[in-house]
This record gives sequence, structure tokens and C-alpha cells, in this order.
Amino acid sequence: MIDMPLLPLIILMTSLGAAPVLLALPERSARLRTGLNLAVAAVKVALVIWLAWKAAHGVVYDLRLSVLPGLDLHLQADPLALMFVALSAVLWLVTTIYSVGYLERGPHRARFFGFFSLCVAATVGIAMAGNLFTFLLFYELLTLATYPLVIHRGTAAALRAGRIYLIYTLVGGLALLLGTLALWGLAGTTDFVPGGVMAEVAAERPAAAQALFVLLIAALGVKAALVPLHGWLPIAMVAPAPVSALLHAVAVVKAGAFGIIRVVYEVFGIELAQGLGVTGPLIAVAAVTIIYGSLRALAQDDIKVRLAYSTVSQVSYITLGVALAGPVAAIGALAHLIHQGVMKITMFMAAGNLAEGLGVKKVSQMDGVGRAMPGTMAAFSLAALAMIGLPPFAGFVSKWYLAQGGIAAGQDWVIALLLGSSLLNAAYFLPLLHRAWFRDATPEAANAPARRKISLWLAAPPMVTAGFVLVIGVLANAPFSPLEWTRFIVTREFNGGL
Amino acid sequence: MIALSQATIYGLAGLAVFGLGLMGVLGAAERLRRLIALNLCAAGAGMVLIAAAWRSPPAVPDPVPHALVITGIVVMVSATAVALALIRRLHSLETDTDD
Amino acid sequence: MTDVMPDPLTLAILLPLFGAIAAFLLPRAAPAIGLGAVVATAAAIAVLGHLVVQAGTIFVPLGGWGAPLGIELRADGLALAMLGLTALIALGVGLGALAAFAGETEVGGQPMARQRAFFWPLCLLLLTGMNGVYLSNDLFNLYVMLEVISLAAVGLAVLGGTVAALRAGLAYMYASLLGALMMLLGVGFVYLQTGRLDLAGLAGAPDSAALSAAFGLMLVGLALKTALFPLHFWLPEAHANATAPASALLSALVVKAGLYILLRLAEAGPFPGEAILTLMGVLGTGAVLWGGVQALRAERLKLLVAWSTVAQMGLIFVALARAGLEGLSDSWRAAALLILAHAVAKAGMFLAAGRIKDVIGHDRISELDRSAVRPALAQLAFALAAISLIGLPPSLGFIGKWSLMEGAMMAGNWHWVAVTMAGTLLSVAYFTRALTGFLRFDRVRAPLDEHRGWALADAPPVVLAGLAVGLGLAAGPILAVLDLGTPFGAIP
Amino acid sequence: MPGLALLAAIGTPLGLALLLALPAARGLVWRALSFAPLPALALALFGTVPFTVSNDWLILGSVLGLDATARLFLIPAALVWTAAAAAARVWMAGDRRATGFGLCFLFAMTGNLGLFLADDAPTFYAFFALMSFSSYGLVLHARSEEALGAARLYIAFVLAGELALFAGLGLAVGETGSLMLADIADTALSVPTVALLLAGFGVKLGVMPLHFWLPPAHGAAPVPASAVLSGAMIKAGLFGIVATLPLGEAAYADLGVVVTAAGMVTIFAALLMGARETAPKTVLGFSSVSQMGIVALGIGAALMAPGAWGAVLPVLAFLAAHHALAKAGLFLGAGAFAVQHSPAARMAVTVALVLPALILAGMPLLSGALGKEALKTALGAGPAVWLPWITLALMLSGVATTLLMARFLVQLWRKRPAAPAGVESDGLVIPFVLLALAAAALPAIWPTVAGSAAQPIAEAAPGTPWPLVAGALIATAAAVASHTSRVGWSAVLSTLTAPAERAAARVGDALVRRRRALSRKARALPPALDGWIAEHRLGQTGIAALLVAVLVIGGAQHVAPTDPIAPPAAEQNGP
Amino acid sequence: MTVLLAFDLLLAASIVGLAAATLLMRDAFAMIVAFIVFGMLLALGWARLVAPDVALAEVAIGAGLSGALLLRTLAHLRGGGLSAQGGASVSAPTNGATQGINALLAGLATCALGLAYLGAPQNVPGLEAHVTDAMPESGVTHPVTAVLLNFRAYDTLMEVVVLLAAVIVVWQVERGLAETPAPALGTVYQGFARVALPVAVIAGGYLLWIGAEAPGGAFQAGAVLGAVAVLGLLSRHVRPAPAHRPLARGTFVAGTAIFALVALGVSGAGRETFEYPPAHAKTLILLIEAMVTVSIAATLAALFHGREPVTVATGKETT
Repeated sequence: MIDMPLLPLIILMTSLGAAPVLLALPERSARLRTGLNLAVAAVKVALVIWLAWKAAHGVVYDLRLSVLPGLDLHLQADPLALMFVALSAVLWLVTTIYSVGYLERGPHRARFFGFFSLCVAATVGIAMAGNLFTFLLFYELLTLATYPLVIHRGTAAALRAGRIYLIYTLVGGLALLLGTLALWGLAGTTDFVPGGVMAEVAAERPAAAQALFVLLIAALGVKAALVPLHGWLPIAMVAPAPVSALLHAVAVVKAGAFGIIRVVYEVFGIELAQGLGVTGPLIAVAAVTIIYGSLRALAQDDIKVRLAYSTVSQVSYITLGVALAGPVAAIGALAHLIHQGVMKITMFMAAGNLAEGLGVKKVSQMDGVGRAMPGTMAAFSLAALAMIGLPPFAGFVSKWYLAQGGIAAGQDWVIALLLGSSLLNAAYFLPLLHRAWFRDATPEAANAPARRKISLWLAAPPMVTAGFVLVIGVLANAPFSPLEWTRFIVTREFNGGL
Repeated sequence: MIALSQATIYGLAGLAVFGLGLMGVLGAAERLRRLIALNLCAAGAGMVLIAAAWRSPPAVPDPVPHALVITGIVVMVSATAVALALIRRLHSLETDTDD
Repeated sequence: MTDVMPDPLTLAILLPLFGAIAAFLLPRAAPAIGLGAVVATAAAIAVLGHLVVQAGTIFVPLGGWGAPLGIELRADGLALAMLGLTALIALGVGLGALAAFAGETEVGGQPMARQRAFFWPLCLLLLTGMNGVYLSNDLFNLYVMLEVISLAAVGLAVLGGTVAALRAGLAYMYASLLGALMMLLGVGFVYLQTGRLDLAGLAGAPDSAALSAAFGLMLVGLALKTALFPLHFWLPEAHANATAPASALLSALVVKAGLYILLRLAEAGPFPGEAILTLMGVLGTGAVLWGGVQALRAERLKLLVAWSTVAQMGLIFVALARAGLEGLSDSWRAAALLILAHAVAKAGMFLAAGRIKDVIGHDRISELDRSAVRPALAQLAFALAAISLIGLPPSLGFIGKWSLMEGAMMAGNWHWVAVTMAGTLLSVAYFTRALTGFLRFDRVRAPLDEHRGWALADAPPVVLAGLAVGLGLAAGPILAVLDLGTPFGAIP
Repeated sequence: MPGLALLAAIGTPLGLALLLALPAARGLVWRALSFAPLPALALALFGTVPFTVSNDWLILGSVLGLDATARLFLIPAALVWTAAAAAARVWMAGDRRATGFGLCFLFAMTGNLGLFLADDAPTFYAFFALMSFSSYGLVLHARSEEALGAARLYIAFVLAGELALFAGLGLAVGETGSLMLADIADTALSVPTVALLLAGFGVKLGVMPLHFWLPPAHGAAPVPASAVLSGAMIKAGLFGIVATLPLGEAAYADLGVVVTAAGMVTIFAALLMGARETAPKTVLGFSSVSQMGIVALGIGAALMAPGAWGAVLPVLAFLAAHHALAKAGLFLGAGAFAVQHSPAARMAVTVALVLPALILAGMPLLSGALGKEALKTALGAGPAVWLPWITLALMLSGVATTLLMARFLVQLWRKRPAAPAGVESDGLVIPFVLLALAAAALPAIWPTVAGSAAQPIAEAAPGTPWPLVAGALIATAAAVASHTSRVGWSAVLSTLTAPAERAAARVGDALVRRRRALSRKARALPPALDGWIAEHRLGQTGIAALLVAVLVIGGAQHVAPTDPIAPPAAEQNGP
Repeated sequence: MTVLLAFDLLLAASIVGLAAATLLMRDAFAMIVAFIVFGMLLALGWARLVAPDVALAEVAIGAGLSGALLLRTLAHLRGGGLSAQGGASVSAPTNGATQGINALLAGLATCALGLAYLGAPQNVPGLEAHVTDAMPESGVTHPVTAVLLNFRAYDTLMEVVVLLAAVIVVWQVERGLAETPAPALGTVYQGFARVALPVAVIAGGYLLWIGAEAPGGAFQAGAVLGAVAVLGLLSRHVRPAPAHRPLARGTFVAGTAIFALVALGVSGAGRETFEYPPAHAKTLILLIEAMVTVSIAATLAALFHGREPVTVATGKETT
């Protein structure tokens, strides 16, 4: 195969380039748009596979464009980047298919798919950013690209959600800008380097290094929805289902979590971060977030809001795993990045189907929906069970590693935390399953005509991702599984410390 | 000590005129008056320049400032004409709408 | 200059002048002539760019006399960048003007045909003045050029012919004249002290009371012309009430002339002290905050954009002051980047705002969302320009703010960083007002009519706004161009 | 004199009871009711002990007297009776069966107080029986279905107990050859005798499995009656054991094991059963049962290891006093609660009830905890094998009592005890509060009352709070659990988070209001400023101001150096 | 010397006093007249400072033409007559306090500038030596003209551009709506004009010609010729009509165009822009001056006339 040094850029451009075209397409040309969407998404998956194949064979991708003296736009394809790129490429394809079905005949499709594409481009950019500066660039692009998606419906509620979202994320973005500037000023570089770049600074000015850490984590914590910066996430649920799915599974929330991974491992370096004494508070924040999110989820009646709080809780597993500062926990964290994405996207798409097909938006309306939409609810149930952490699904694998990591790090209470969280997960997911499968539909619900026939475009994607949930759990130890890949990454980050 | 030369006299006078003009521009309420105040400013600036051209043994005064001031005068009359055109037009429109 | 051809510096100034003459003589052919002249000017600038890249700073002693007796033209990287920017914006605005003046007439204003006929000579005269300012190396010549710009700009500002425009134009005229006269008196003081008029004469001059006074006068005069807070009172009305292409030129270019001269003065002369520089930064802060607050409560889209100009001008002053006198040899880059960023973005934004106003029929922000007609591309252009003005990556505005904050931080001046942040937040707030209006749909009663197809008129704003965002990626080359001929001495 | 004192002590209630037969005197009797126990109290407090007065003429030659131990039992009993009598007066004020009640009440009082003064077996038995049987009237008083049932049960057990007691006393007298209780207690009685005595007194004590009558009876009786039943009469059982059994003289290992085991079972079984009860007074009854289990532990230990008796006895006396005051207080408190009309007053009573409840549950430094600690210490001399278990049981009994108290307080609200209409609430509240305070002050006043017998108490450790805390936690958890099972998870969570959310919302509202006000002001400011600036054309003034500022700042640096710079400018200006 | 100095002091004081008087005059007409007188005195002062060219320019343009423009505008504002009171206001008059502050600040600024002025070195050699050195190559013998049209010809070109810009803006702004006709002169004046016009034309031409050697030159000449045109307009000898527009436009731009073309045309072959070949310097300068004079005259007249001649609906007259 020929060598293509620009491959990362091409992958980025597939969606970035598609965005203006999609934006400019007239509203009528639905077929063309669908074709283009799917083609680009498929091409992207293919390219990512190619990239992974090349990278696995030792090809190093490193693209730089100098913006200011000493400050580059830097794209790279290290294993960590590849992991996130692959996740977003695959899930984008799935979500695109879903969106096509979801938005059939809806308004503003040109705008939707244009920004959707832009959003994924931003995610890919975040994944492959080789330094914090580039990361910042795509992080802000992500904010901007998701804003029109959040307010897609154009109602007052949507606009309010959008405004709150924008306030949170832009302030976070400003903090990140400040942090990047400070990093640039302190360390003279913003590059992501395994082991970090802050060693000298931390030796000379530990307080400054600590402040920088706090600033960066707070900035990223907005998108990663760490308590108390999570306020935007449940409100942003007014967005259409595919947007919620993507927001929660890959794009926004994960961008924050991914950024935390980068900052902890490759800006500060995990040992330095421990030395600075900043991981402890981070663990505490993550733990509080996990419990708080679950507790809030329990009391929600709106399915999507419940899922949103669940996300608040679940994404902090990643932060927790990172902050525990051990290789095993790191594996758990990285694996959860993928697993949670697949699980949560399944649930959101399923919830979207419920809303579209039956008009069911609340937990209290879910009686008997299993019978009405068996496929969708099967997918939902599978993902929910996985979320609770039942073997052999994906969620179990990451929780297992997190628990092991906690023990390895001498933080045995993590097990209690995970158990408590699992218990709460069960408490807020099992009633849904109970209602869906074991209760009869209320008479009026049973007699109500289906709001809309769920096409294959809508029905298939959650089932496919549910399949992923099963497969990556069952085949966790097989070669090329996400788990294996995260092990590979962690080996690199910890210099073979496994 | 500064000798009280012609240049000093006219230079200071020029500054005074400039200052008066400035005051007029800031405070005057009528459009015409403000415009005249601006013209005073220009005159004051010109006086300073001409004073700068003056040499104590008045053999050959420096011609460059002279040329500059001539240019300044022409520029100022152009600007005045434009401002007056605006004033007239505004007056027409305002009296039209007012009536 | 031993070429047979006239030197490109003079051409960059005289070509638009000839264009203006021709356009004035042949009103019906004005658009064609105008665009042709702009293209020709751009070509001359391209040639000039080639020379500057090769030779660094170029001096042209007009009339063969050379300074201090004659007038010299001088072209270096900074001038080149500004020339290129001006040509670009003139081209964009010119294309936008083709469409903007295409209609019949505006209620209460000038007939379109007249506007069309007079736009081009004035625009080209403005271009003459702008290019003249960039290339000038002589204080008095700068004054004359400022007057050329002033008159052309006033003409553009009142092109619409409405009462509001005329009132604003007259206020602008007075402010502009007073600023120019202060500049003139300053020149007088310089001559009094040094006996010469070229900028190089300032460089060698000892710091003295007369020079300080001269600097003070010129500074205040230029501050008045650049609408530095609190001398901004004339700007919002003048810019908001002009027709869109005129607003674009006024906001993008005209205010930059004063800034450019300030940069040149700072480069050449003994700057009258740290305190003055700080004062400028403080006033810039005032502009950022007050401009932001006013933009937040502006009721009309164009007024909002005009207030944002006030805020952005302030930011540029903050950029100049960010690292004190010591850091001025680097701060000018940040200021220059911000000037370029603001010019491109604001031109695009005003054109977009004009487009929106034309299509919807009004530009009241509170009722933007009531319209069933949505000029999507113009709105997109507005949003893109807003991204650059807010300073989100990867826009040129972001690069400018980055350099501003970087330098401020390196110098330990965190307060300037805070000001920039505050300004950014304010700009997010006021631009969101407009964007929300674009994106809200639930108050529309009629069926939506979003895509009305393509219009040539949409191209210039989109392209300009797109450039404002995209040029951030070309910040490296832009900085390289700015450093040609090492303005402000070598890189520290 | 002692004779007169004894006569007053016993005769006052007895005389009043007789006076009740006269309709004309009834008002007087009711008014004097609460003074009836006072002669006995005075005798106990101020009489010199021991003393005996023989009245050969009475019954089988009755000997009355008071020794140190009996005195310690008499004082709290008299106190409880006083308080209960005060309560009874208001409680019965409008009752049509008040006379009957008063009769029974006074007879029971006579019996109860008298048995402490009895020195010989027949007299003791007589007083005991008088107390027991007249109490039937107290239990039965309401005549409701419940009261009838409870009374039936009560009387059955009383009968059985009296029978056993009779047999036991008889055998004991036979074995001893003396009617005097002191002699009986000095003799190593045979096992059956001891067993019979234990059974007889055990019924009164309510130790399992002889407890069945107790909770229903306490629940069914009117409040003053419940108070004396629980506060005074139960102690009669204990006193009987103390007075008749040869504790400290001989070892009865088997019986000791039985009693100890029964005590342990009692402690916890009473909890289990009490937790299921809904009537608050019944719950209190179970609490009494549970408490008597503790007493049984002490007795059992002494039966097994006679050497421990010397240490155990003072403690048991203290425990008896403690329980008498606290439990009677609680009963009267329940009554006081029942007669309140407003929720706020009920809440106040509830809060006041927390004090005796805490005393009973073993709040450190208060009598319950001190008694237990002292018992633990005293049992150190007891059987080593049982010691750890007993210690554990004592600790857990704190938990158990806490739970029962929590249950009582909760059920008080859920199922308010019946109360006659128009009861003057002060008449209940004051006795209740006084008893509660007396219970609280017990550790402080006990040394002056008991003298050297108070030694173990004074030396006792303050006790640990954790049984109380654990009990409170379990109670909370149980409450939450039961609540949850009723209303569902999410509702509970909402309830839990509701106050926080309400508070947050209130703060948020305040902030929003503040912000709105501020933003109104902030919104008004720019236009106002704008208008002001435009009105005075300050922008223009700004030009001059800035010019002056710049000139002054710029010029300042040239003024400062005294030596004006006068460079040869010509040199600077070459071409 | 002292007498002269006293005279200078008196003159300077008068100038300042008149400036103040101008601003203080209640009546707009009086204000304008005071301003014109101020200009005359100013010219006198400049003459005292050996700046005859400037003095001439000030009399002709600064005082004369500006005054005429102001008066004409005032007439317009007052609806034709000069007697009516008033003049449009910019905004509500500012109150006393603000005025006081303004005066104080302006005074302070003036004092600061005065101090700086006094602190500046006197008699710093300017560029006169350079001028003297370069005079032989300039093609003219009058230094001011040499500076204007050779050494700093670029400035002068731009100055003409300013004029051009002014006339474009004026034409653009005013388009003959609701127009009061310019005050016409009586027949006596018409007769006077008939005599005066040829004289003035000749005087202008002379000024232009003499400018090469002595005080005078394009601007002064243009001003005189412009005055001629103004007289023509006032006396209705010249009646601008729409048909004149192309001619007028051509005349406006002629000076600028020729100037710029010459400037560019002489460049190349080792010469910079504006670098006239010495042999043709005088000719070229004269050519430029001539064209510029014509343009200036036309422009000034047009500025006075104040609007583009368009057909108005009233049909009475093309004004």
C-alpha cells in the first residue's frame, strides 16, 4: 500500500470538507444528502481502518503547520488518538444512518447535517490533536458546531438550553484558552508528550503547576460534566435524539474526558500529577460526580434526562480511572471511554425510537413498551444491563478493571464506590426494564395509534450498537478488541509499567 | 530666558486661537459656529507653523511651512464646503420633516 | 528604482485615483471602472509585495529629492500587509456594492442610481487615501492623506442620504476634522522642534517637551479618528446609519488609518512615556467594556456591529499597551494581527448585516426571528465573522487575541489578560443575541423560506467572513509578511 | 414514733380509699390523692433505718419495718405514686367510673407501698396480693374490648403468680422455720422453693416467658395506672426476689442459667415484639419487659455466683429506681401527649419525651448508661463464662431500647393514646416533667439517698454512646425502609433531596431576584449614562480632557528634571 | 523694532480677540463677518512674518471664499434673507458647568501647549537650506512654488485630490431639493460684475504666471478665478445646467488628472515619480499650475454653488 503522510488530515477533511457542501445543499435534495452523508461516513471508517493498520505497522503520522512562532497546528495519530478516532468514525456512521431516518422530512436538514458533519470533524480533530493548542482549536470548533444542533428545534426551550450550553462551554473554552496560554508561557510548549512536559516547571514553581492543573481540569470538566460543572448536560436534552446520542457517546462529553486523559498523562504526566498532589482531589470530584449523577438519575421521570444524569455519572468513571494513576485503572478508564460510548449511544437511539414511534418520553409511560417495540427495547435492555455492569457485557469489563485499578492503587474504597454506583445504576435502570417487559400497557396507550412507523433506518442502529456492546464485552480479551487496544496504549503511557 | 520675538508672539497667539477654537468646537451648539471654531483651530495651527518658519534674522523664511499652510488652507476650505453642504442638506430635510 | 515602469508604490496610490477620476467622469460605467481600478491596484500591490519580499523595506524618494526636503514613500511588511488587506476588502466590498446598490431606491434616501454613481469615486478616493497613509513616510503628508480619507469617508457615510445618516455624518465630519487639526498642530510642534517632517527625523530627535506635546496632540487627534473610548461618540451612529458597503469600508478600513499612523509614530518616535501607553490601554479597556455593554443593548443589528467596532478598537489599544514600552517592539504584531482580523471580519459582518437587512426588510434584533425569510448565507457569514471577532479558534481574531494575551502574560500584566477575557465574554453575549434571532423559529407564523437560492450578493460577505476565520491558519505567513523589513527593529 | 409513721405511711392511702366510699368525701379524697404516698416517702427519706415494729395482733403477727434495701425501693415507688396520683386526679376528673378507679388505685398504692414495709412473709404476701388484684381494676378500667382482654390475661397471670408465690413462700417459711423475710433470705432454700419464688415474682417482673400480660395491660390501663404498673409495681417483683431469695448465700447454678438466659431472650425478644406493636403505650410495655431482662441478668448472675450479690444488689436497686422514674415519666408523657390539642404542643411534649427516652436508652452520663456500666462492673465478680455474653447483651440492649423508644415516639404520632375529653393538660405535664427531671437528676441525687450503696454508681464509667447511635441509625434506616416500601424509591429520594432543593431553589430565587434587581439597574445605567453624556456632550469634553491628560503626563517628565534639555538641536537636524 | 514689536503684540492680541469675538457673537451673520475680519487680520500677521503667499491664500481662500461659503449657507438656513435670527443647532445647548469645564480644559491644554512651545528651541534650522540648495534644479525661482509643485508636489497633488473629493461629496450630498435660489445681485452689481470679471481674469492669470518667481501661484490664482466664477454665478451670468455637468466634471478632475499623469509620466528611465526632467521642469510646472488653477477655480465655484445641477421638478430653473 502506498504511504500517505497526509492521512490524518484526509480523515479530518472528509467530514470537515463535507460540512460546507452539506450546508449548501438545498433542502429538497434529500437523496443526494443521504448519499453523501453515508458515503463520507463509510469512507471515513475505511480510512480510519487504513490508518490504524498503517500505524500498527509502525508508520508515524505527524503533521505540523506553524501558526505562530513556535506554535504549531499539530495532527498526530498515536494509539490514543486512533482509539478515539475509530470510536467516533464508527459511531458517526451509525448515528448518521439513524439521523437520516430520524429527520426524514424534518425541517433544516441541510443545516443539521452540515453541523453534524462539522461536529464529527471537530471530534476527530480533538482526537488527533498533537498539542494542547490544536486541541483547543477543535474543542472550540466542537462547541460552535454543536450549538446549532442543540437548538435545532428552534423553540424557546431549545434556545434556552443552547444558551446555557453555550455559556458553560464557552466559559470552559476561555478557561482552556487561558490554561493553554499559561502552559505555553510556563513550559514553552503545548505538545502532548507521554510523561508530560511540566516536570521542570513543577520543580521550580509547584504552585503554578498546581494552579494550571486545576485550571485545565476545570476547563475540560465543563464538557466532561464533572459536578458541579455538569449543569448544561441534562438541559441540553431538548436536542433531537441523534444529537443527544452523539453528544453523550462521542462528541462533547467524551471530548472533555479525552482532554482530561491527555492533560493528566501527556501534559503533566501521571507521576508528576501525583507528586503535585492533584490527583487526590480529582478522584474525590470524580467519586462525588459518580454518586451524585446516579442519585439524580434515580429521581428523573423523563427518560432522556435520566440517561443524561447517568452519563454525568458514567463519564466520571473515566476521570476516576485516570486519576487513580495506575496502569490497570487507566485501562479501565480508556476502555470505559469506548464502552460507555457504545452503550449510551444505544440507549439514546432506543429512547429516540420510543419517543418517535410511541410518543413515550417518560419512564412512567413505559408500561408494556417491550411488547410494542421488542427490537428497540431489547437493545435498550442489553445496554442497560451492560451499564449496570453485568457480565459479560462491555460495562462489566471496564468496571472490573476500574475496581482492580483501585485495589492496585491502594484505594480499596473504590470497590465500594463502584458497587454503590452499580446498585444505583440498577435502581434507575431496572424499573425501566420492569415496566417495559413485565407490565401491561395502559389501555389508552395500547389503543393509541402508533405515532410513526419506525423505519429500518431508525430500528437498526441501536440493535447494531447493542451488538457491539455484547461483542466487545464477550470478546474483550480477543486481539484487536478495544480492551486490547487500551492495554497497548497504557503500556505506552506508563512506559511498559504493566 | 525666552526672547519675545515675533515668532513667539504669533506662535503663542496661534496657540491661543487654537485653544479658543477647541473650546468652540467642544461647547458650541450651533453647527455653523462649530464649523467656524474648527476653522479657527486650523488658523491657529497655521499660525504656529508660520511662526516656526520665521527666522530671527529675517533673511529667508523657511518656505516649507508656508507651503504646508497653503495646503492646509485649501484642505480646510474643502472640508468647510463639505460640512456646509451637509448642514444645508440637513436643514432642508429637517425643516421638511418638521413642517 | 531603475525600472521603466513607474514604481508600484506610487501606482498603488495613483491607480485608485485615476479610477476615481474615471468613475466620476463616467458615472454609468462607475462599477466596472471601480472594480477594474481595484483589481489594477491589487496587481500593483502584488508587484510591490514581490519587491518587498525580495528587498525588505523599499523607499521611493518622490521627485528624486529624498527626505527631508522631499517626500519619501516607504513600503515594508506592515505597510504591505495593510495594502493587501485594503485591496482585499475593497474588492469584497466592491462586489458587495454591486448587489447592494442594485435596487431602485431606498425610502427617505438617495436614489440608488445616484448612490451607485457616487459610491465608486468616493470608494476609490478612500482607497487612494488609505494606500497613501500606508506608504507615507512624512508627517504632513499623513495629515493630508487623513483629510482625503476623511472627506471620502464622510461622503460614504452620508451616501444613503437619510437624516440620521446626515446627522451622524456631520458629527463624524467634525470629529474627524478636529482630529486632523490636532494632528496638524502636532506636526507644527514637530517641525518646531526638529525642523523636518519625515518620520525618520523623529527617530533621531531627542525627547523634549515640544515633542511630547506634539505626540500628545497627534495621539489625541488619532484617538479621535479611531474612536478610542471615550472619543467614540461619533462612530456608532455614523457606521450604523451608512449603507452597508459604506459601513463596511468605514468600519473595516477608515478607523484603521489612525491606528496605522499610531503604530508608525510609536515605531519612529520617542514615545512620550510608559504612563501614556498605559493610559491608552486603560482607555482601550473602557472601550472594550463600554462598547460591549452598548452592543448588548443595541436594538438594531448594524448598531450592534458598530458598537462592536468600538470595543474591538479598544482591544487593539490594549494590545499595544499589553507589555509596556519595553514590549512595544513585539506588541505591535499583536495589534497588527488584530487590525487585520478585525478589518476582514468586520467588512464581512457589515456586508452580511446589510444583506440581512435587505432581505428581511429591517434589522431590528428583537424581530429577526419573526421573519419567515431567512437569508441563510448572510447569516452564516455573520456567524463566521462573529467567530473571528469573538476570537474563537482558528480565526485570525483568535490568533490576534492569543498574541495579545501571550505577551501580556509574559510581561506579567494579567490585568490585560483579564480585560481580553471580559471583552471576549461580552462579545459572545452580544453576538449571541443576533445569532439567536437567526436560529429561532417558533415565533414564525408563516412557512419558512430559508434557501432562496444563490445570490452573488451573498458571496462577498461569506468569502470575507470565511477568510476572517480561515486566515488564522495562515497566521504564520502573515506574521512573516509583517516582519518584512523589520518594522520596530529586529525581533527581540 | 416509728409505729405512727408506719401507720401514716400505710394508713393514709388505705384511709383515703375507705373515705372514697363516702360520696361527700370524694372531692377531698381526690384532692388529697397525690399526698397519699407522701407519708411513706417521708418515712423512707427521713426515717432511721433499719427499724421494725411488731404488731403481733395483726394477721399472723405482722412485723413491719424498713431496712436499707427496702428504703431504696420505697423512695422511687413513692415518688412514682405521687406523680401518678397527681395525674390520676386530672385524668379521672370527668370519668364516671372515677370512684372505682380511685378505690383500686389507692388499694394498689397501699399494697405497693406496704409490701416494702413488710418484714414477715404473710404481711408481704398480703400487701403483694392487695396490689396485684386491685390493679386488675386499673387495667380493666376502660372496659373496652382491649381492656377486657388485657385484664383477662392479667388476672390469669396474677393468679398463677400468686399461686407460685404462695407455694414458694410457704415452702420457704417451712424450710426456714421463721416467718421473717430476713430469715428466709438467709437460708439456703431448696431449688423448687427458689424456683417457685422466682416464678411468682417473675410474673410481676415480666421476665419472659412470663411477660405476656404486661404489655397489653400497660397498653390498656389509663395513663396514671400504666405509670404505676410499670414504674412501681414491677419493682415489687424485683423487691420480692431481693427480699426473699437467699442470694449471696447459696448458688443455684441451673436456675441462674435459666434466669440469665430468660433475661437475654427477654431483652431482645421484647424488642422484636415491641417493634411490631402500634400502640405507643404497649411499646413502652415491651420496653419495660426488655429492661427487666437486664435486671434478670443481674439476678441470674447472682444465682450462679453468690459472691457477686454484694456488688449487684446496689446496682439493681439503682436500676429499679432509674427505670421507675424514667418509665413512669414516659407513660405520663404519653398521657400528656394525648391530651394536647395542637401539633405544636404535641411536638413540644415529644421533644420533652426525648429526655426520658434517652435516659432509658442509655445516653452516656445519665442513669440508664451508668446503671448498665455499674452492672457490668458488678457482674465482673459473677460467672466468668457468661460475662462476655452478658456484657454484649447489655450493650445491645441499649440498641434495642433505642429502637423501642424511637418506635414509641413515632407511634405516639401515628396512634395517639386515647385520653378522656377535657383533661387539664397541666395536671399531666407537670408530673411528667417532674418525673423526667427526677430521672435525669437521679445520678446526682442517688448518693445522698443511697449513701454507701451508691458507690458502684458513682464509680461507674459514663457509658458509650454508640449503642444509642447505632440504634438511632437502625431506627432511621428502618423508618426510611418502611417509608420507601410504602411510597417507592424515587419518592423517597425526592423527599430526601427536596429540602436541599427547596433551599437551593430559595437561594436561587433570592439570587435571581437580586440579579434581576441588579440587572435592572445595570440595564438602566447605560441609557442613563448615555443620556447624560449626550445631554452635556461629554464626548466633546472628553477630547479636551484626554488632550490635557496626555499633555500633562507627557510634559510631566520634562518638567521634573530641573535642568531643561537644551541640546544643540542643529546637530540633530542634518540632512 | 520695539514699535514693530508693539504692533505685533497688538496685532496678535487683535487676532486672538477677534477669534474670541467670533465665538461669542450671538448673531450668526455677525459671527461670520467677524470670522472674515479675523482672516484678514491673520493674513496681515502672516505678512508680518514674511509669508506673503500664505497671506494671499488666506485672504483669498481662508477668509474670502470660506466667508462667502458661510454666508451663502447662512442665507440658505435663513430661507433666503440674512436678517432672520437663528441657525440650526446640533443639539441642546450645553449647560454652564459643562461649558466651564470645557473652557477650563481647553485653557489648560492651551497653557500646556504654550509651555511646550516656549520650551521648544527657537530658530531651529528648518529646511530652508535644503530648499536654497535645490532651487536651481526646481525649475522655478520662487521657493514656495518650488516646494509646492516640486519638492512636495505629492502633497499638493493630494491637496487637489482633497478638493476633488470635496466637490464630489458636495455634489453627492446636495441634489437640489427644496432649494432656495442663491441671492441674486442687483443690477448695479451686475454692471459691476461685467467690468470686474475681465479684470479679475487677467489678475488671476497674472498671479498664476508670477507664482513661478514671486508670491502667487496656482492656488491664489485659482481663488481669484474662482471668485470670478462666483461673481458670475451671483450675477446669473453663469447658470449651471444639467448639460454642463460633463464639462464641469471634466474641469474638476483636469488638474488632478494632469498633475498625476505628469507625475507618473516623468518617471521611469531612472527617474522617480514627480522627478521632472530639469530641462522641462518649468514647462511642466506651468502646465500643471495652469490646469490646477482652472480646476481649482471651477471647483471653488462649484463648492460655492453647492450642488450638482440637476433638473428639478419645479421646472423654474436649473439651480
